Amino acid sequence: MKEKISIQITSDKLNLQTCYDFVQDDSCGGIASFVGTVRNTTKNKTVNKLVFSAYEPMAIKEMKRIAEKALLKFEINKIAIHHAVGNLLIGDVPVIITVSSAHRGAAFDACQYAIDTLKVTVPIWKKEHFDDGEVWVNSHP
Amino acid sequence: MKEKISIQITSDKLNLQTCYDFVQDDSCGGIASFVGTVRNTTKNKTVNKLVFSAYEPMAIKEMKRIAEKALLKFEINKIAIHHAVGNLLIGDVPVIITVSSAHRGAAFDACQYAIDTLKVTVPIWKKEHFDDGEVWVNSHP
Amino acid sequence: MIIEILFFGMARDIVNENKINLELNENKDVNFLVNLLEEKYPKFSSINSFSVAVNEEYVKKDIILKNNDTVAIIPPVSGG
Amino acid sequence: MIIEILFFGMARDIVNENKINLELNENKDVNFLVNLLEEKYPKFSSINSFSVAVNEEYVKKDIILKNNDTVAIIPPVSGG
Repeated sequence: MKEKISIQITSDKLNLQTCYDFVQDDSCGGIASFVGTVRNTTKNKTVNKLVFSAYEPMAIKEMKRIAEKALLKFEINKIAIHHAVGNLLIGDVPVIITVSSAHRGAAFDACQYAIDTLKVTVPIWKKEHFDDGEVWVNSHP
Repeated sequence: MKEKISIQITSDKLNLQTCYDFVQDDSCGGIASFVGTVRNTTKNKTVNKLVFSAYEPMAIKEMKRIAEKALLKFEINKIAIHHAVGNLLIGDVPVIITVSSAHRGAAFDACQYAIDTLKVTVPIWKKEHFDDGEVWVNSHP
Repeated sequence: MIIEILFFGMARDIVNENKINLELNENKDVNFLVNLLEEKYPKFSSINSFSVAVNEEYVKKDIILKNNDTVAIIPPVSGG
Repeated sequence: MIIEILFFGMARDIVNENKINLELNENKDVNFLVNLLEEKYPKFSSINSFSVAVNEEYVKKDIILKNNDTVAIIPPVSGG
């Protein structure tokens, strides 16, 4: 089911339209999407930037696994999961997920499943940079 | 809360990036969206086009009401609800909803609430055109 | 009193008009108007199940109409 | 046997290396390797709670390592 799945990890800017165009086709009635964006604060501290790093070959495998499971679990047509690495500033986009389906409920469910699972299983890490230092997010398990 | 809400009914093409840009701001961590698209079939019949018509002033009021309720019910930052009227072909976009929030759960919930409610309360109608005739969708209550 | 009546969707197709004006006696409710329309347009058998808006707000059908009200006949919506 | 060990996220900061190679006797499991790393890097007290991948797949820590395996130390992930 390769042509139903688009997976990408890139240091380029992610593009919502690219992800939308990949999943859109004539048999779909709706496209649900999630775009993660870098917030300007964490726990009331001002964030300057986030730096994302990945164990790239394994992250790609895990993202594919999420997409394949989503196609099995939900009645969806196609799914794209793109993730950025490197330096991201406030408002920049670390992740985009788009899902198309004939009926919208499945697209919403699959999109939420994909982002929820990505945050648990995909080996990608972010470090928050503040004026007075930097910290790995989720560094205290 | 007017500046948190973008409502539009238009015979122009809807634009996902416009809706994204409206809701994006530095305090949001995620943007959930739903894009409705015209499918090529209904109940296994080939669709040629859909024609959307609206009771426009009332539809605008009802869409605003949905947006205001979403801002009260869910912890979201901003919401855009844009709807197209006129002739739409396969793949064209009748509706776009984008929602931004600090945390993604609220954005997903509000986006689903908005499209679910729109389909029940907003006075917009679509007629499906087939090779052998045309039919009002939902015309048998 | 004068009431403006707007037709949308399949209601417009049945009535073959966008809108009409009707003269009614005072103190008539929406039900009265709907029954009148059903008589006037015999093909319009489904009108009783449709929603009605007065001045761009959904209303219950026992609401009393006022002069210059705009009544919209709202078949089941299908936006999105 | 030779095992390649990859460090990511906070593990990389603690160890101050992207990767190292270690020579182990045969028939050692992941737990054995993790304990060895904890001794080698005393600052690395949290390593026991981290996940481990062998050849790009998450594994349980009682899995036996083979020559040329690539072991990745995976601190809590924070993508998205």
